[in-house]
Amino acid sequence: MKRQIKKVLVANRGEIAVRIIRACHELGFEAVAIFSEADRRNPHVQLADEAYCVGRAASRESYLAIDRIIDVARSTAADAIHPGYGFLSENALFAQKVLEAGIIFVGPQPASIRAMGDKTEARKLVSAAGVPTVPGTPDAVSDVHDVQQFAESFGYPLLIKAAAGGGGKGMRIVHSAGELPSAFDAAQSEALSAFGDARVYVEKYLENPRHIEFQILADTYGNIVHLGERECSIQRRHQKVIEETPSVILDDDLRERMGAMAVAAARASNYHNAGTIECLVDRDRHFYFLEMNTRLQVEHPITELRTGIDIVHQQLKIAMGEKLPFSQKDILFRGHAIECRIYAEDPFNNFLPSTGTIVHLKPSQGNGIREDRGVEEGGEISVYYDPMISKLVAFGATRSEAIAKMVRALREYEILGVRVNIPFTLFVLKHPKFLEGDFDTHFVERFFNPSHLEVPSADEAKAAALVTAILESKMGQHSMPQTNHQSAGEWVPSKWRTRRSEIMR
Amino acid sequence: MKRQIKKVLVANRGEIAVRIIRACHELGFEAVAIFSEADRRNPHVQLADEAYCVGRAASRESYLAIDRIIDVARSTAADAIHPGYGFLSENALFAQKVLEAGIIFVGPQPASIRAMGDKTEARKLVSAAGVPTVPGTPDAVSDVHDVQQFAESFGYPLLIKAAAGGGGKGMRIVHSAGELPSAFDAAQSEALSAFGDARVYVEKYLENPRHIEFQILADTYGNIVHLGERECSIQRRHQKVIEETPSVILDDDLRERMGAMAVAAARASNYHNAGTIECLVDRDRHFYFLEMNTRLQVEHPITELRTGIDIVHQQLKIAMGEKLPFSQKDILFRGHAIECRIYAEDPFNNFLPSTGTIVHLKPSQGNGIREDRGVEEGGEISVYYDPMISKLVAFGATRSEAIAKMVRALREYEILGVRVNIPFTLFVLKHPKFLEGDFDTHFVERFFNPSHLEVPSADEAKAAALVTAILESKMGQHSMPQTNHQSAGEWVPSKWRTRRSEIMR
Amino acid sequence: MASYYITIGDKEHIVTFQNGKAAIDGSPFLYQLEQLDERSFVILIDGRSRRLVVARSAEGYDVLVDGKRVDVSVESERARLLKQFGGKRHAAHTRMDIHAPMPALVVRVEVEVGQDVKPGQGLMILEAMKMENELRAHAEARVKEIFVNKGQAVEKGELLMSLE
Amino acid sequence: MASYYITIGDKEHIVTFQNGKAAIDGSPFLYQLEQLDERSFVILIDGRSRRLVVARSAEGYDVLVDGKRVDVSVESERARLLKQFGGKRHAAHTRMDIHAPMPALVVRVEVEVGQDVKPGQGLMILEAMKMENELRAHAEARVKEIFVNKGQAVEKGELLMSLE
Repeated sequence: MKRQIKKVLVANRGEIAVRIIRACHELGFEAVAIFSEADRRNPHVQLADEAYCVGRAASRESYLAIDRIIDVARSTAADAIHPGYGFLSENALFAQKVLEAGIIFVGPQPASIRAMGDKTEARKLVSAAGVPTVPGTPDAVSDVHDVQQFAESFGYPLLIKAAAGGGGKGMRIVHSAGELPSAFDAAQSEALSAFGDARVYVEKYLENPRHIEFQILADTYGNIVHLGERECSIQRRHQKVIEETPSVILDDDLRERMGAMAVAAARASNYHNAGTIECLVDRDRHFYFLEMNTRLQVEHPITELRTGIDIVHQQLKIAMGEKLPFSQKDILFRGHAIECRIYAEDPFNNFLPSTGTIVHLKPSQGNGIREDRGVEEGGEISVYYDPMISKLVAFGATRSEAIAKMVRALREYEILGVRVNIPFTLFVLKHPKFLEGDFDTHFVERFFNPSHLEVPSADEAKAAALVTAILESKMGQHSMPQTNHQSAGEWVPSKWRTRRSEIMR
Repeated sequence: MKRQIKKVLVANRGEIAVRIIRACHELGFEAVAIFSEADRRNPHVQLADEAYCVGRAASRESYLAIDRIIDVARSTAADAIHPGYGFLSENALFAQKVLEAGIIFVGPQPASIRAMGDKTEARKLVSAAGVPTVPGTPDAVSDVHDVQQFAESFGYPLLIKAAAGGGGKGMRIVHSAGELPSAFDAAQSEALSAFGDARVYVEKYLENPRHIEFQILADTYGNIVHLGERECSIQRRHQKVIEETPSVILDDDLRERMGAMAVAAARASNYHNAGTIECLVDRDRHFYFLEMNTRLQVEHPITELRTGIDIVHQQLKIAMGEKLPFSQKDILFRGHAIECRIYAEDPFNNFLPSTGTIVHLKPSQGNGIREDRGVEEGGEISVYYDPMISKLVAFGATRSEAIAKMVRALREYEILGVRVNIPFTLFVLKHPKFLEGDFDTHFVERFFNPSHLEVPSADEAKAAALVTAILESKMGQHSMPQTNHQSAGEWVPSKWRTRRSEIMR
Repeated sequence: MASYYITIGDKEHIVTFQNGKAAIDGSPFLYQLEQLDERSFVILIDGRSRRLVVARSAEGYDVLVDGKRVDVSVESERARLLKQFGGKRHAAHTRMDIHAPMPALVVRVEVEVGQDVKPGQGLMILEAMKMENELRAHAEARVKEIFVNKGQAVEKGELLMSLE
Repeated sequence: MASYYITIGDKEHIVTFQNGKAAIDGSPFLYQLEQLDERSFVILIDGRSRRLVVARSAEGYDVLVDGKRVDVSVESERARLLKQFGGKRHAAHTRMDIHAPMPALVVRVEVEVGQDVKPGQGLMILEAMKMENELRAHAEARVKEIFVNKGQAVEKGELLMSLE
């Protein structure tokens, strides 16, 4: 059934809200932004046609306030809601209420969200469709004895995961029977506090796996295509930092088999719209379904650059009841794309989160460089939301060209006011193992040490010394903008660089 | 013969110098900038590894100072010089002197530049290779009687063009015998003052032609490929404003024939490196070779987006003696790309050139948008150089998607301090004839009228009124940055908007 | 109550502030205004969001509203009253000075001192940014004095010619 | 002659200005400096071009040199002399206050008042930006006072605990 969209409420903030608002404008739709009291100056508010405050800074009082958001959609006569990622994007109740309000939900049906939202149920569902999964408990477990029993069959190491959540919360790796009881308790309590649901499940832990996911698009007529894989193994504390496509370990045959698996998994849940099937791939290139993310993914831009397909445009068109304008064989994969997530955290200092005002921001440009960003110079990185400042994406005809462009763009990127992880991403991009493509999800813990981070050369330091001395001597200090980045110098009076790393982990 | 480059002197300024410096960094080369006294604060100076002043603001004392530039290359041990476009890029003497200094010239051999630089000789050369040309005088003419003789054979209208130059200088269209003598004199004197060479040639003037050009790449082993066409018919006063690829009037057959023609033209001049074959295509889709630009072209980015090939990387690799890494059949054309050149000129006011300080510049970002720019907020648009501020480029899976992205990006683009032609580009991109693809090089003169330009709505005007009233009432006026855009208010005391257009054409 | 007369294009708006409330052309107006930096603002009026960038110009303000540029001139009520009483003074000007609109090269002077010119008649050709531009008279006048010669480089604002 | 002691990382540089000439660590230095805006500069030293962005920080300056960030602290000669005479005063501090490094939620307090702590021992866990971070002691000390409780939201800079 076709239904024209004229106005879209974007139930999100930051870069993804900006991304979606732009797509709306390109398709001729008006865009309605919502914002919390902390975000009234933010780019997504500036860019939208209409903008409404939905509550206080804390997410649950604003970006998670289902009824208030639907009220705004109703009162502005928005005919669709795009949830972005995070927040309410995988909340089946929200999707349900949106539909009940007579509004298009730009995403899958509530039943599909529900089916994939429970990790245990999802595994059962796709297993039945012939998709390989990691050996694990078929149901959520609440008794540590069930876990011990599982371990007797499949051995250690094991992974305990929250049934409800994602992002590393409630996740524990258990290497031996002795560690199990405390790890099980900890995982349960973390799951409870993070998701309000203490259930966990247990699975065989694959050592040295690669995290590889497939993007799919499904229209409402049963047409499903995949847009190839994304290699997401470069993670820190289960948080993706660098993603690329294609993966160096996939050949055409494996890509075709995994693509077919991804399409089968989507079909099993009667899936509509954009979704991502996350897999682990072991050293022998066996792959296992991990979970399906029933929403737009943070790292979708690399797929857009490699396929030339605008995924958000397609999401909105699918939501209007349009058929996919291409079949699998029409999709031309070309070149290589990489994304670096620029986070407000200090790689010299144990990745200490960094908050404050961005007093200076000069992004990179140039051939092959795309940036998705939802904050600008003068903006705040606050404690309330995700500390991601920017997604920098590079395209090249080859992997080495894409890496070279990314390195160049990262070196040009300038931010002052908060510390950022750019030196860390440069460390990864220049590491021989990364350049060879020989890495897995343990890359960071195995190879990273702050002493490997690049620091200014002696000549660069001298230039800094000269300019600051000139400033002191000539200009006075009054006209300089001041950073309010919190440094440990405020806690202990001296030698702060050393002490900060001791005090804060 | 292979020869590794380690350091490249970029003999240019502005966006193209920035573009080339970035490519050098991506390939691991150091980049040396040159600058005039007017440009010491410019981005290309900031971005380069080394930078040297080569003279005063006027181009002939700096960016055209051949010996000074070669001296800088020698003293910095640069092993290559990239000339960009304009300035010395098509100066065979410069290329010759660079080679004589033992330095690689990133471009064709001096003989190829010379062969294509003389338009008359170039036509003879490619004609002999079977490339169709517009009927014209075989040699440069200096006597008006020769022109009259030509007109007797081929009829009016005629086009008189400078033998040495480009860019509309020394160019006259003659519609009847009566106009001929004065037009001939004017073309000669303009050619003399612009190029130091009064010679002109005459050709049949095609009415309603489209300007379509082909990008080629040729290595030093005789391998030549074309990267498809660029449609450049949207021009104002012979200056390209909007370019796109592919052209709506080319089908695969015509593209293949024109591509073969472009390769043949390049081969006829024993061409190396990147070059562009400019053609006219008439209503019956007959095509005629116009000229070959023996350098990187302003509008090369649209080809890069459609092919995924970085042309400047390839230029540098060809210059090092590498073979092309692809053959014609490896080139995957995909999607549609458009470029808008943002000029400092006022479309509301007869495109009056606008100089001054850019007090505010906020570029567009987002999926499919690329920007090549060589000036930043706080920078000057001066009278000395080209008034192009930026090249905004949009990619989409289809022509309409590319146009939609471009319109969105243009609407987001903010510049204050100088007037820019953004409203004009929006006029073109929304014109039904443009959207239908039904246009030729006369589009602007035929359809443009300043009254078609979009102006703020009543509500937008009210928002502006409110904010300025608040500023007047609350803030005082001292903290506001002031534009120094030259308005006619300084010439005549009142009614300046009307009068300006009367006074200045 | 404070009133401001705001001219945008050929429209004049009256903005009044009274007891912390704003009205435009008599209609009250609710808004939320956030200043983003020294020149950028986001304003919400009835939920409509607009970005504004404001710089001072010779005539008032150079404003971008959602990317569209407008010239805005502002007069306070007081300034307007002063002008109404004293405004006639300016009307007596008969001499008109022609200044260079930008740094340029004088390509040709098309008139001579003492020559009568008609509206639209070319006075001088300047070359700037690779383009030739003709200065034309906008009213009947006589050339009183010419201050520059062919081939001369002139700075922005430099006096070129006076008419009377 | 004016001298400035500039500390970058673990290196100290002395920059001196005399008769309009600069020297670093005794070696004279020729440079061309252009200020681009209130915080950005381009400097040419022996032809090498570098972009610098400078902001004031609590300790001195936060500087980007060609995109690489460094903390720079600057002391004038006069300030250094004053400090040499009076510097001992600060060394007598025995009490140490622990402040919140950012707005956060107190997840757990791991010590009690009166407890002796060793270097590296965890004192308190804060959650900020979806991540838990442990504050640890950096020296032997005794917990003197604890000002916050589990579950409490704290503002940046808020006093959490004092050690002695």
